[in-house]
Amino acid sequence: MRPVSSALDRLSRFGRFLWSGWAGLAGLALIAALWQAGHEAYGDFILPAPLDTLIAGWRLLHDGSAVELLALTTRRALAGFALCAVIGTAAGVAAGYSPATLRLSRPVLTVLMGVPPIAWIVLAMIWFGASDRTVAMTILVSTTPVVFIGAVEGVTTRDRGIEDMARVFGAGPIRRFTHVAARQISTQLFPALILALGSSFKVAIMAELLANAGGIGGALARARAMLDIAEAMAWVGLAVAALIVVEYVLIRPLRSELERWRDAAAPWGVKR
Amino acid sequence: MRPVSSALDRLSRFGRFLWSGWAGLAGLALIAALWQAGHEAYGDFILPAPLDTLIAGWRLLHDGSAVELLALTTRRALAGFALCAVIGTAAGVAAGYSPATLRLSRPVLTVLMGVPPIAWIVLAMIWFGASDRTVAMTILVSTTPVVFIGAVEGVTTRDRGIEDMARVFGAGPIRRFTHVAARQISTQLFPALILALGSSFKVAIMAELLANAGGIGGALARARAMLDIAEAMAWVGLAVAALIVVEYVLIRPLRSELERWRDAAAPWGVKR
Amino acid sequence: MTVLELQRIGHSFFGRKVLDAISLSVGAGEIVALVGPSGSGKSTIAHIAAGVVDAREGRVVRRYHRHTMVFQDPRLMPWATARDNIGFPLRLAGVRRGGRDGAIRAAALRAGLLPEDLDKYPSELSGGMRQRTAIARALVTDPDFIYFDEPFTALDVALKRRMQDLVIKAAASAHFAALFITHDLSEAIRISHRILVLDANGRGIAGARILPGAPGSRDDAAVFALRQRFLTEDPLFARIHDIDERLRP
Amino acid sequence: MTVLELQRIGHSFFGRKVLDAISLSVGAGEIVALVGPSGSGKSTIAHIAAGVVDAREGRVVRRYHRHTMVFQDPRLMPWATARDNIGFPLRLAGVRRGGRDGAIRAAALRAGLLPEDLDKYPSELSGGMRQRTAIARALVTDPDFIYFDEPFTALDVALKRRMQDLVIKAAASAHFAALFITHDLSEAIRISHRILVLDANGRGIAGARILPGAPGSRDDAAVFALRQRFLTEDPLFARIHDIDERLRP
Amino acid sequence: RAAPLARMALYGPPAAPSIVLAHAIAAGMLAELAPEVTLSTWRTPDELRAGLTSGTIDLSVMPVQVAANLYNRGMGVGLVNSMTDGLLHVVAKDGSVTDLAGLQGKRLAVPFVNDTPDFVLRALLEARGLSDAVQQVPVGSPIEAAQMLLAGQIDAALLSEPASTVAIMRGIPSGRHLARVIDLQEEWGRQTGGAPVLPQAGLAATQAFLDRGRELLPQLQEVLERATAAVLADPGRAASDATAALEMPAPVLALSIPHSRLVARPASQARPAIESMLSLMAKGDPAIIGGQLPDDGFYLL
Ligand SMILES: Nc1ncnc2c1ncn2[C@@H]1O[C@H](COP(=O)(O)OP(=O)(O)OP(=O)(O)O)[C@@H](O)[C@H]1O
Ligand SMILES: Nc1ncnc2c1ncn2[C@@H]1O[C@H](COP(=O)(O)OP(=O)(O)OP(=O)(O)O)[C@@H](O)[C@H]1O
Ligand SMILES: [Mg+2]
Ligand SMILES: [Mg+2]
Repeated sequence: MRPVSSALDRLSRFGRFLWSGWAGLAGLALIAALWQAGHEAYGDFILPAPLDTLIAGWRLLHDGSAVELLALTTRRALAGFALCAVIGTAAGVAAGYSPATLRLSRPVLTVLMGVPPIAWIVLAMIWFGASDRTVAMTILVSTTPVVFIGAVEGVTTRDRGIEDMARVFGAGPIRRFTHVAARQISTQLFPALILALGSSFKVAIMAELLANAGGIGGALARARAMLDIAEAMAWVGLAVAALIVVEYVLIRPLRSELERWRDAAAPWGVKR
Repeated sequence: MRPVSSALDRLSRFGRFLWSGWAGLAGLALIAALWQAGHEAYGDFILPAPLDTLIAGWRLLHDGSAVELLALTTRRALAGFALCAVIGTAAGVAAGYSPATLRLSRPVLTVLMGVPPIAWIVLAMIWFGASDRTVAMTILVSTTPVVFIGAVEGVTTRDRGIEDMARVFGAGPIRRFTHVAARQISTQLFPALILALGSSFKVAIMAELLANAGGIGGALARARAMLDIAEAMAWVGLAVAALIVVEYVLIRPLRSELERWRDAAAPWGVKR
Repeated sequence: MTVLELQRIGHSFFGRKVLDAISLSVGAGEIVALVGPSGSGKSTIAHIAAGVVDAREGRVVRRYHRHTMVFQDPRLMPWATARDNIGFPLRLAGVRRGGRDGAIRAAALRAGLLPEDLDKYPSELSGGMRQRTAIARALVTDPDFIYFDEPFTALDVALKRRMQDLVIKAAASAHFAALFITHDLSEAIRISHRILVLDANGRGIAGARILPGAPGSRDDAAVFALRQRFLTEDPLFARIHDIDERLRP
Repeated sequence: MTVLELQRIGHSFFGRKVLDAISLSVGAGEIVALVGPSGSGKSTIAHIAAGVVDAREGRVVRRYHRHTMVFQDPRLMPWATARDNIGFPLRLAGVRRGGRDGAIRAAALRAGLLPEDLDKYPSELSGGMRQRTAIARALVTDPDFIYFDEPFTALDVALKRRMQDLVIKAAASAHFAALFITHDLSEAIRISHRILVLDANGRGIAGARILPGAPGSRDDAAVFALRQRFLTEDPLFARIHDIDERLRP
Repeated sequence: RAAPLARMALYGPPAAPSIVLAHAIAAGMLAELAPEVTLSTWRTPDELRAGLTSGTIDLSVMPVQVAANLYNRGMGVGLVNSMTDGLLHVVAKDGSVTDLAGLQGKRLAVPFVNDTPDFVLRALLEARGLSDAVQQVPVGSPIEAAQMLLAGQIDAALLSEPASTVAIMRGIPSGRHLARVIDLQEEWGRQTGGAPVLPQAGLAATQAFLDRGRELLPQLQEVLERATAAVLADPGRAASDATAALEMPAPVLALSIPHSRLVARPASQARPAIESMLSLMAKGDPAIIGGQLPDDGFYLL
């Protein structure tokens, strides 16, 4: 009986997921409508029609290298994201547990947050040339603060009572962390990761553009230089589509699995 | 007796604040050391010595317009930040309370997060020219997602039990929000606001640079055109200094006031 | 005159029925004790009556002026000191900061909280002190109806007796009426006018017993005797008393 | 043989002394009840003995193998179902998922939780069900020492009696020893070998009373009689009984 | 003849002067200097900076002002030649404007802040007393200027090749007939009473190259002169040689070549024109060229 009910539960959550996808489409339609309005006000050269952009995107996908470029940029964005997720989480958790580290790292954080990327990108280009690693480092520098702060908040606002319980039941510091704290931290960490993922794509494109490192950023720069705004928009659109795919395949399901209990706590009918 | 003890308490928190400032200086010293190492490896042209930068900054502050430019950029960053704080919080809270809104706004959010600013900046320039408002809009677009997500998480992860309590004691929806929920939301909102503030400065500079709108971004562009890297760094440094001042004057004290109770919950000796 | 009336209340969580056809009423100045097995739906009844949860069936009629509640868990605001937690209803009622202090002190004292504990945050309070804070919060606005959901479980013998006396006295002078949920039969017998027994599955009120004499008039021995009689002889209480019958469905 | 020994324990929070010179010991298979006014430091003693809090003075000697605890608040993990909460100690002990189920069911049944409640999250449980989950969690690994911090406050008469019997029986067969904190004198009398009374300000153990006969051998009337005698005649219990003496410092 | 080098890394922005390099490579003209010659484009000054520091650049086409600044900062960069006499035009709707005076009351988009075009335009407008009459709209980049021009948001834009070619090309299908209405070089010549020469960009050699192959410079210059002539003679062919390296379609490049005033004038020969341009720029703030006019050492040939 239990596996059945759990399968049913999962099914219903999948249904809700689809439904939320549907609502998401409505949101996209809203964006498209605004876009169309903008297009009609300013014309092709400022904001090409959504449909033209779609067609341009379709064409790009069909004649050749778009898929490769998309894969390249996605890989770079994901590599940078993975790096920043790992480093940001590790550093944030460390800082959360050790106030001294936190105090020491705060100005570093402020510098990372407040210094515009053009101040770093030269360094990255010297170290790594126009390569994947330049993009990864740029992503690292600009998105780590988000993850770091998420992890720090997760650690500092966790419920210590439950950890004390775990200690009484024989959990050492490591298992207290893995079995109890990690779960609580994830609540604050996931929104930060979603943000970081979104920024990763954006920053990857910007870094490719600034460092002349190919990928979608390069293609975007080329399209812009040719004043082919529809194509430029199409590239941006493709990148956003890749982001949405990654987000909904990678992060959301994991998160909704982890946050299942919140559904139970929500009053009747306010499921999401 | 109570005012005395509360004054003492505040004094001790101020002392800790100073102490954390001290640790912050240590963090800055760490950055300076790394910087110096980078300088020694790559020379003036890529990374001028921290001291040279400091001197350049000092010079800028003393002969004339730096203070004005700094004020201009700070004003713009703060205006953009205020906008994004207000709009992000309002939208996030609304979306947190209404799942339908949340579902509808998620793709909008993804688009805001994933689309690089070069795709917007023309629009901003058409609408507002190279003015404060272009900068503000760029900030709004790039930092609202942070605040929005913070507010949504604050609303959805709040403890409903306390709100039910407030309802029993006669609080309507508005006072339930202002007296109970707002306080809980602020826990998640503040880290987001701190992030948004940091990004606001960064984005303000980038927007000034891209849209050619004067301020520190303009000065930075000029220094870069002249290949005066020390001066460029000095401008960045001044902006970061302004950010630190704003953060520690505006947001941190407010937050530490709101989060006072956490000190009490922390086990002995782990005050921060 | 009845000040609270529940009419055929039914409720379900996620489609699982937990309450069905619950009807009860509380008169002015009356203390009604509600007992029943754990998980039978007592708290849900209180929440419905107090308007925290909207019942899916039936009607709630409230004829009192202002109610408060002592929840089963203290539900204190972790970010506020005991003082501010107790003062919360006053703040909601629009009393200025300066004007609250006297009422807070008085309520705290009635609930057995020392002034020195008022500046502590909930995480610094012991379990009983948290409960006392919640009790003080329910008393501070002088309500005319109080929902008590197992309010004195964490209190020591003396405090519990003191709080019971407070409830008895206030009800006697018609300060307030109360719906009093408890597992402690002796407590129910000591303070209430009437005991309602909830069906083990929330399917209606299984029965009621009106207690002889006024609350407070029964001494410890009488309470104990009555309790023993209820538990051993009265069929109404058999279901509460006999666990194994419940565990075998 | 003593399995737990506290030697001149002292503790303070933020410089405020709450415990001083606490010495006590628990023998194998012995149930020691610890009573004392609310806020006197009982929970703190249990936390120190169980290693949650490090005492600032004194020494704790533990000679048992494995302890568990029923905390004053349930301390369930909100993200885990009742089943997973109960199974948590097994998970810590490295028992595989499949192997846990039998033990979880057994412990839940002993604590009076129905199998259908095992898939609920804590927020879906009633107060008493949460407490039962916490009890089941403390029982699931068959520990040889259990700290009970007012464990049965939210249970109904039948469940409380059942749980008390469980403790009595387990201690009688030397399954475990226990430090049992309670405000319910009758409960203390019913299940323990020895009652320790904590000083109202945590300044040492005010005194101890060894109870006649084995736990479980005393029937309700005897328990009631003893309770009345303690409260009215024994000077040791006067401080617990007499609230007004405490409120006037 | 000096000994050839093993490798030579050429860099340039995606503009007409780089086409000459691309054509020289494609035609094998540089094989006698080094068997392996590569051409890469840079789009931002940061790339140039990074390349100079990491030593990957041997020779690069760059703005003369940047080269002078680098030289004055002791970066060891010297100028081989000037490769264009100017690429600047004001682009507007065909027939709407004919000369600077015609810009009165119009909205003119000016990208390249703190760059040669900005200074030249400002000087020209000032000389005619038009500074206040023309509404200058600062924009971030030529792309945005072209976008706004095509969208009708502004009346005219100061553009350089190949952006002006692209803008004009793009305008045709949508019925906007744009044209290069003002040739800034001509205006400049009229203003200074000299030739219409604005030596905006030239080939600069880095210290890394000079250390190894300074003797090759005359040979290189000779090759570039030949290549320039070949490019001007057959823009189509040169464009198709450059299309890969510059990542721009050949037709655009081919159309852009005739308007780019390509030359290969040895640095010292171009010195007067260069100095008059640099002194104009330095008038506001000498730091833009690194403090002063570069001395003899800057002019390598
Ligand atoms: N984390 C803490 N920080 C500061 N003070 C604390 C903390 N925990 C407990 N105290 C104080 O220590 C004293 C003893 O608390 P404790 O919880 O041990 O009491 P208790 O005997 O268990 O009371 P109760 O019967 O009400 O549960 C109280 O005065 C309380 O205010
Ligand atoms: N938020 C909720 N979601 C789902 N089920 C709930 C929720 N709250 C209560 N229940 C279920 O409703 C039933 C009654 O719960 P309730 O809290 O009213 O019991 P109770 O009589 O107060 O028990 P106790 O004496 O243990 O406090 C229980 O079976 C419980 O599992
Ligand atoms: Mg209940
Ligand atoms: Mg306690």
